[in-house]
Amino acid sequence: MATFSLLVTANPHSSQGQFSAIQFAKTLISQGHILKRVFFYADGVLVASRLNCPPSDEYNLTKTWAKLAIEHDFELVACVTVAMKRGITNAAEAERNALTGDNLDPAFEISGLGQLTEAMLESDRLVTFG
Amino acid sequence: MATFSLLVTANPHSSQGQFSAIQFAKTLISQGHILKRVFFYADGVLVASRLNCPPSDEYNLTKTWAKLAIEHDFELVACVTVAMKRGITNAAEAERNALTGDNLDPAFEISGLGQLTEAMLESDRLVTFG
Amino acid sequence: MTTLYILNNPDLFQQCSAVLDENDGLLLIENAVVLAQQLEPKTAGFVLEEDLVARGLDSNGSWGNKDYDGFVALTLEYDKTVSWL
Amino acid sequence: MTTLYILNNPDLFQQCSAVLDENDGLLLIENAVVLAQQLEPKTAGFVLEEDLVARGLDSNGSWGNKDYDGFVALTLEYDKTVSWL
Amino acid sequence: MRKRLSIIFNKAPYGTQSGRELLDIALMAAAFDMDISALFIEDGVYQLLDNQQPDILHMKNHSSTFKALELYGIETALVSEDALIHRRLSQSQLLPVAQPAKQNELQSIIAQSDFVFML
Amino acid sequence: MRKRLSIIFNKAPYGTQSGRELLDIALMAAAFDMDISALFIEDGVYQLLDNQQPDILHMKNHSSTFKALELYGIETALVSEDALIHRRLSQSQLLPVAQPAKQNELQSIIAQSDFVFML
Repeated sequence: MATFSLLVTANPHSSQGQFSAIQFAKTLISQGHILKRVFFYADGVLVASRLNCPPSDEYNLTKTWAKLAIEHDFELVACVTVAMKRGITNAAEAERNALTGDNLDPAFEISGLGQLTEAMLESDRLVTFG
Repeated sequence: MATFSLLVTANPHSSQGQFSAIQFAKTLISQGHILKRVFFYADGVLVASRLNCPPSDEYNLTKTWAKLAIEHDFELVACVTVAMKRGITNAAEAERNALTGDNLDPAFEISGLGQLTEAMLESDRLVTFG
Repeated sequence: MTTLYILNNPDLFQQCSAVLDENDGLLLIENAVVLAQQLEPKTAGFVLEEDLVARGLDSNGSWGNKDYDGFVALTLEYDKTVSWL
Repeated sequence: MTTLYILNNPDLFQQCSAVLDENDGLLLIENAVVLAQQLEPKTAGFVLEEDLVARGLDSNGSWGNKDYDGFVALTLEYDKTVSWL
Repeated sequence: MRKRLSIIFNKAPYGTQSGRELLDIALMAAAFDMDISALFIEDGVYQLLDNQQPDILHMKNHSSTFKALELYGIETALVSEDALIHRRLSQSQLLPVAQPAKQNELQSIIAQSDFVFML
Repeated sequence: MRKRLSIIFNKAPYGTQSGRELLDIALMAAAFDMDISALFIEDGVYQLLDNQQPDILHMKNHSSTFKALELYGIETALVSEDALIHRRLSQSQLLPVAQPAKQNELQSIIAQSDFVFML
């Protein structure tokens, strides 16, 4: 039994990487391994918006990550610097930056790059999906 | 004197295309040409979020488009289908889709792909920045 | 240490191949699976079966087919993974 | 009709070159400006000066330097533009 | 005179959304009665493979729309012979919606177009 | 034992944000006292060109951070000799922060790393 963390940098709207990451996450969990944390960086953070609204007959990546994380107790962390730049913000950061509104899905948290480094040090494997 | 429209599909956060499109727009206007419409499609629509918050010493593409469009009276139109999928929504679309919040910058409007076709037919040149 | 390279962009195959050591493996995923019909692997070469099936493709037989269960197992057989972007 | 191809991705140079007719032009912008140091144009070839300067680069002289004023003018000299993505 | 539009598919499906989002542009322009050509070159020929099953990865299958191109009023659909040969693909593996074309035919269509889109 | 991390730069600057966002990962990992190598290969060697002026296009210049790599605790910075030759670039055109390295030296660094990032 191994502990995994994932680094997801793939754009959820124009590439396949987030689909691949979810499939990989489901599979490792089904094999009895542990998923500690999924860290979203670069365009990967775009999946953390609760306003993402694909057509109703299509897969909702944001809700799929949220459901999976709650069921299997792992963390969904978006890097704060790249998230703010990309218009992904929680209420606290919105207020600090005088933005009118927020859009972070409640299953995700915003934090620093240190959470990636920690995931590297505390997991047996880190796999990147870009 | 010619009439231009631009099609902008470039991701504003991870590529240079929107910087190039703005520079091109400024230049054609300074030469006395007319800019009719900038149509945002694919990842290009991400620039239409008023929550985009780059570090304060960096160029804010959303505000730059907004200022330019107001000064020179051209339209900023984001394609509705790809915008909703990407979490870019105005209040009306948010309500229709039961989303909790909206983020469209007031200088932009959301409309259909027909606005691209119309721009093609009513401009002397359409230049794409992807 | 041995490395499993994971390639998803067919345009970067030459770049990625240039750094492969003889004990390293290469797994083709996403749009890079099209290469499994066109090329031979230089070292241990694998292709993600679900991504082939999604596109209506088969491997040419010289790449080892791995499903997602095999993908997870591969990441543990090698000492680390490098996603070539 | 004549076409001005606009290329911003150096990895797609071969693809784009394969469709160029002799009366067409090719303008290198963004990261594709690095090609202006390495290659010769097949037909009329241009490179965007601001993108060279931004990267600390020069053209090798066989590509015509165009600033943004020249870029806008080029799009009017050719019958249409194709951004090769 | 009707304006001519070419849409160039040069990427395999699903790894990027470009195929699907280009297709939407083609369908919209067809509704405006433009004269539209769909050109499949390089890895774009994989867009036409028969028997795609992206649903196993929860992705939407857009290949059925290619079967309906003519229905939507898109009468010209060409696939690069060179691209097929280079990829060891035969016409029989593809949806029967595009005619094989040589490089100079493809170039000629592009040359005659008023607008050309890629993504 | 200190964990070893390699960051591989393989794209020219400004056309994508990858150089800058990779650099941020390197700086953060250095603060955690990892043993970090920055490797410049393929078009990534252009990241090191002297005299970059992206500010003329309103883009942020991140090349000054490369000058401070050592200061941040990143002691190994290698640039591919093959990549320079292929691009007709000489070491003198680059910021004096990276040592030229042969392909097998670069491969050896990657092989010895616990983690490798690209973007």
